[in-house]
Amino acid sequence: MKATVTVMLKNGVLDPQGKAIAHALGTLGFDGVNDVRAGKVIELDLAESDAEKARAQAEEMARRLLANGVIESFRVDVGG
Amino acid sequence: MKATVTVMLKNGVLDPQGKAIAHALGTLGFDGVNDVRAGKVIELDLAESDAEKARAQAEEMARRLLANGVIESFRVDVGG
Amino acid sequence: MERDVNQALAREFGLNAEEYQRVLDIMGRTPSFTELGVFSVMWSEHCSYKSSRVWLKQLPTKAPWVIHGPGENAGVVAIGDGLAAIFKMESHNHPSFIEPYQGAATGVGGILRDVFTMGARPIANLNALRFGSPSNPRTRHVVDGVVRGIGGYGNCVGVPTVGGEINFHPAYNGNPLVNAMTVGIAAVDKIFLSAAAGIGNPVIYVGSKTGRDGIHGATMASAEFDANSEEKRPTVQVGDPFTEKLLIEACLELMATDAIVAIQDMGAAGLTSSSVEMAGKGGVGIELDLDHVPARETGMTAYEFMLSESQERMLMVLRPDRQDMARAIFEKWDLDFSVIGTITDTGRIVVKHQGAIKADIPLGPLNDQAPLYTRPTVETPKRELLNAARIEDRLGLTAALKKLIACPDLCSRAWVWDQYDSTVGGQTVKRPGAADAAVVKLEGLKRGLALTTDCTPRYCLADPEEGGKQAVAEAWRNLTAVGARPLAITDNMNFGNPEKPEIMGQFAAAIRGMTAACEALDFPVVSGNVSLYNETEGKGILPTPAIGGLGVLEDASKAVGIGLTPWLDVVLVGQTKGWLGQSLWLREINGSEEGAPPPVDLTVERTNGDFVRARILSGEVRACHDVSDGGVLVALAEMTMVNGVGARVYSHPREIPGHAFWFGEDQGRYLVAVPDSASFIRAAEAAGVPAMRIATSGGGDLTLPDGGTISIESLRTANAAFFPEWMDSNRS
Amino acid sequence: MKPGIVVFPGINRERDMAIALEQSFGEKPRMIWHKETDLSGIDLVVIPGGFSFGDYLRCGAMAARSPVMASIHAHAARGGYILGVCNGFQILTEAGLLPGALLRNASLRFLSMDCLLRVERADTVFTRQYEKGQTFRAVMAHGDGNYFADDGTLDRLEGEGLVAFRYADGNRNGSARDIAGVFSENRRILGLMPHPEDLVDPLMGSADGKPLFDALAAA
Ligand SMILES: Nc1ncnc2c1ncn2[C@@H]1O[C@H](COP(=O)(O)OP(=O)(O)O)[C@@H](O)[C@H]1O
Ligand SMILES: [Mg+2]
Repeated sequence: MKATVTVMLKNGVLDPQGKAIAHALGTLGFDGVNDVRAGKVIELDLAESDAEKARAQAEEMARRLLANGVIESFRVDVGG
Repeated sequence: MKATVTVMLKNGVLDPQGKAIAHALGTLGFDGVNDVRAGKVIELDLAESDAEKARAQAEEMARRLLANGVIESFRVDVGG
Repeated sequence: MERDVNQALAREFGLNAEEYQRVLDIMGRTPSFTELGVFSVMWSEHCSYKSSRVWLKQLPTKAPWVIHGPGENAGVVAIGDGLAAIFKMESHNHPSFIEPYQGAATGVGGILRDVFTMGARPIANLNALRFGSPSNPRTRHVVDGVVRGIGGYGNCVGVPTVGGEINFHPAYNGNPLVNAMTVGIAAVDKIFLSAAAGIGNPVIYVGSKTGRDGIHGATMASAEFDANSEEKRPTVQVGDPFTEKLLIEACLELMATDAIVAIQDMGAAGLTSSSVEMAGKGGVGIELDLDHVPARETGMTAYEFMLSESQERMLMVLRPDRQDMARAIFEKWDLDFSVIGTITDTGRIVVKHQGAIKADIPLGPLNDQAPLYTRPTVETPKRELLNAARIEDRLGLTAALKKLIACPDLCSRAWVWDQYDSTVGGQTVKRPGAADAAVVKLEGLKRGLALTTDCTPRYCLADPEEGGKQAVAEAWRNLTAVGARPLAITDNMNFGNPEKPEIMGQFAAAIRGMTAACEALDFPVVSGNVSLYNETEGKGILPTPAIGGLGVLEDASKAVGIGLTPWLDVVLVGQTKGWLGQSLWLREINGSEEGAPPPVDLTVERTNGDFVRARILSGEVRACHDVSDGGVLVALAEMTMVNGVGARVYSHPREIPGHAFWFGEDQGRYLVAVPDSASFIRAAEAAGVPAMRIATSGGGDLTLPDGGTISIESLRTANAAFFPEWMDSNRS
Repeated sequence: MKPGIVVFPGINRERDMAIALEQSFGEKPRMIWHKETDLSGIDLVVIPGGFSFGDYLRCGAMAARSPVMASIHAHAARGGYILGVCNGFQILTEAGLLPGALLRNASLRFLSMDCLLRVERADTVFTRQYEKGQTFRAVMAHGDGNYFADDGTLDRLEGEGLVAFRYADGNRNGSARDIAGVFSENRRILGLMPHPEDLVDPLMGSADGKPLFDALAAA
C-alpha cells in the first residue's frame, strides 16, 4: 500500500522558499499567482495492505519523524 | 483556484534523502517499509477560476521553473 | 537491451573502424556486447588519454620530494614531519552544463575519492571555474547551480573549500568549466595504491548501491550530442555527500589496519575501469561475479553493471584473514560491503552474471594496445606586440580603476565563497580573499600548506605557450606571496576538439610552456586530468590549462596576507615595462582583446620570487600581493579593501605612460608592504631584483598620482556589487 | 567537569570541537558514538556541528531520534550540562530539549562568514568569562540557522532571560529577534548556531571563542 505524507509549514511560519518561488514566477511573466507555499512530500511504499492500518502507520511515522510539530503540519493520503 | 505541483525525482535517479529516511524509520522500529521517495510539493493559489486553465498554468510553471526536467518529473492536481 | 555487435555498434560506442579491428584482433572473435562496452570505455579519450598522452609525457614529474607522480589516483609529495600531501584536480565540465548543481556536486565527490582512496584525510577543496558571458541568459543559472553544488557537497562532507578562481568569457557560453581540486594528508609510510596483488584475495565492493547512472558517461564526455541522442543521454548522477562522508570515515578507519592490499575509487567507467586498472597495474587477473554487486534497481544487465557511474563506490582487494574485521567497520557505518570477486593468475578479466560468462578479456592487450594518437598540430599565429605609447588613455586612472575593480573578472567573489564552508576543520589560517594562496595548518603541528589554482585563458588563446608558462608561474608566485615554498602542481587541461589541428596545436604549445616553467621553477606535475571536446556548435572554449599549486610553510604563523595595515611602505618588486597586450585594462576600458600576452622570464621569476619569500620568512613583510589581472593599481586597491586601510600613491616613472605603468600586466611582480622601504630596496638591489616604493598606507582613501581620490568604502561598494546584484537581484 | 562529544554519522565539526575542548580542559574529550547509551562519568555532553544524516529530511531530525538521545534526555533530567553548536543546536530543538526550531536561512543560501555575538547574560556556567553586553566573534557556517518560535515562546524566552546570544552585526539568516543562541530553563543546556570552537587560536583569526570553553573547564 502506498501512503503519501505531505508536510507543510504551519500558517504563521515564514516560508521564504514559497515567497522566492512566487517572486520568480512573477519574473517569468506568470500573472495571477496569489500565493505560493512550498512543502515536502514523502511517498511510503508500505508492506501493509489494509488502507486504514497503512494510514495509521504513516501518521505515526509523520508524528515521530517526518514532521516537526513546532513548525510543520502534515496530511496523509493512502492508495495505489 | 488551488493547484498543487508535486515534484519527484525520476525513476532511476538516486534519491539519497528517501534512502536516509527509510533507514531512519527502520531505526525507529517501523517495519514493513519497502521503499521511501522524497519530493517537493508546491501549493499555488491561482487567480484563475477555471480548473482546466489553472491546470495548464500550473503545468507550464512546473515545466519552466518548479521542476528540473533533467532529473525530476512532476504531477499537477487542481481543486479546492 | 543487448544488441548485435558489429562495426556500426562499435562506432555508436565511440570506436572507429581501426580501433574496432584492433578489438577483433585481440579477442580473436566477435566480442560480446559487454566486452565491446568494456573496450569502448577503456579506449575512450577520457580513460585512455589517446590524444593527449604523447604530450603529457613531456611534463616534468620528478623532484626529490615527489613520492608518486602521475599514474596513481592522485599525486603525492613529502611535506615534512613524516607527512605527505596527496592532491589532484579533475573536471566535471559536461555534466555541469547539463545539470549545474549535480554536475558540480558530483565533481567534488569524485575528486575527494581520488584523494582519500590513497589513504589521505581530505583537508581542503578548491575549484577553478569558467563561465560564459554574464549577459548570456543561461550563465546565471549555471553559476547559481555550480556554486550551490560545490557548497552543497563540500560543506556536507566537512572539507573546507578554501580557494579557487572564476573567469567569465563568451567562449564558455555553451561549455562552462568546473575543475575541482582536493588536497589530503597522510603519513608517508601509509599510502595506499591501486595495484592488485595476491592470487585468491577477495575483491570487495563498498559504498552505495549501483544504479543505471551515467552509463557511457566516459564516452559521452568524448563526443558531442546530436539531436536524437536525448533518449540515450545517460541518467544524471545525483551526489550523496552524506554517504561520501561515511565512506571517508569507514575507509580511513580500515586504512589504519593492515587489511588493504589495494584500493581504487570507482570513477569514470565505474567498475570497468577500477577493476581493469587494479588488475592491470598488479599484473594479475580478476574475476567478478556481478550477482553480488549491490544493486539499486532491478533487472540490470552485465553491461549496465560494468559501465554504471553511480557515485560513492570503491573497490578494494583485502587480505582474506581481515575480511570479517573490514566488514564490521563498513557495517558500523551503514555502508554496503560485498565480496564480488577474486584475484586470479590468468591475466584476464572474467565477468560472470547469472551463471554465464559475459566478458573474458586479456588485460595486457586491453591496456597496452589502447589507441595512441599523435594528432596533427598547427601553431597559433603569434600576435602583434602592442606599443603602449600608441594606445590612448581616454578615461584617466581614477575612472579606469573604478570600472576595473567592478568588472566581472575583477570584482569581489565574496558572494561565492560566503556559500562555501571555509573553516570546518578549524585549521584555516588564510581564508578565501585573505591572501594570494589559501593557507591551511596541519592539525597539531606548526606546519601549513599553501594552495592555489591559476590560469589566464585569454593569454593562452593569444599565445598558448606563453599562457601555459604563465599559468604555472602564477601558481608559483601565489604560493610564494604567502611565504610558502612551492612544491608541485596538478593540472587540468581543458581544450576543444583534439581532432582539429589548431586545437591540438594549442594543447602541444601549452604543454611546452608548462614544461619550461615547471623545470625552471622546480615545480613538477604530480597529477592531472585532461578534458577535450569542450565545444559547442563547432566553437571551442579558450584553451584553459588550469593549474593547482601546492606549497609548504614550516611555520604557518609566518604566512602573510594581502591586507594593508597603516603606516607601511608599499614596494613594487619586479620590472615594469607597461605591457598592455591582452590586459584587462585593454579589454574593459578600450574594448579590445588584442596583442601578445605578457611574456614570462623564468629566470627573473625565480630570482624575484625567491627574494620575496626570504623576506617574508624573515618577518619583515607585513603584506604581499602578486601583481596579475589589472596590474599594479588594481593589486594595490585589492590590498586596501581587505582591512579598509587606504594609501597615498606616488608618481610613476616618466618614461612609461601612466595607464601602462599602473594597469600593465608585466609578469614576475609583487607588491610588498614593509615598515622600512629603504632597507628593503637596498636588499633587493643587492639581490639583483628591481624594487621601487610606490605608495604609503594609511587613512581611509586611495589617493592617486593624478590627484584623484577614492574612498576605500566606495571602492569596496563598487567591488562588491556585481555578484549579488546579478544573482540575487530579483529576490525580494 | 568531564566533557564528551557525541558523534552522529555525518557530523563534521567533532574534531574542531575536540581541539577546542582539549585546549581548555587539558585532556582529550571522550568521543561518544550515537549508538552508545552509557554516558556515565560525563558531566558535559557536547553535540557538535556538521550534517548529521546529511541534513536529509530536516536538519537534526534523524539524529534527535538516535539511540544515544534517550541517555541525553536522562542526562538533562538529572540537571547535566549540554552544549549544542550549529547542527547540535538543531538536534537539541528537534529533540525538544530547547524551544523553537531552525528554519532555512531567509536568503535560501548557505552562509559562511564571521559574525559578532552579543552576550545577553554573563551569570551562566557557559558565559561567565564574558561580560554582559560584550560582543565576540564567531564563525557562522549554516544553511538552516533561522531561529523560529511562536511569539508566546519568544516573549517567555526573553522574559525569563533564556536568550543566550544575539547577532550584533546584522541579522543575516532571518532569526526571530536576532537570536543566535538560547538556554534551557535551568540554563544548563545551551544551543547556538555560530561556532565558537573554530576561533580559539589567534592564528585562525581570533580566540574570541575560548572564554566559553575556559568557563566550562573551570566549572
Ligand atoms: N594533464 C595531466 N597532467 C598530468 N597527469 C595527468 C594529466 N591528466 C591525467 N593525469 C594522470 O593520469 C592518471 C589518470 O587520471 P584520471 O583518468 O583522471 O584518473 P581517474 O581514473 O582517477 O579519474 C592520474 O594519475 C592523473 O594524475
Ligand atoms: Mg581514481
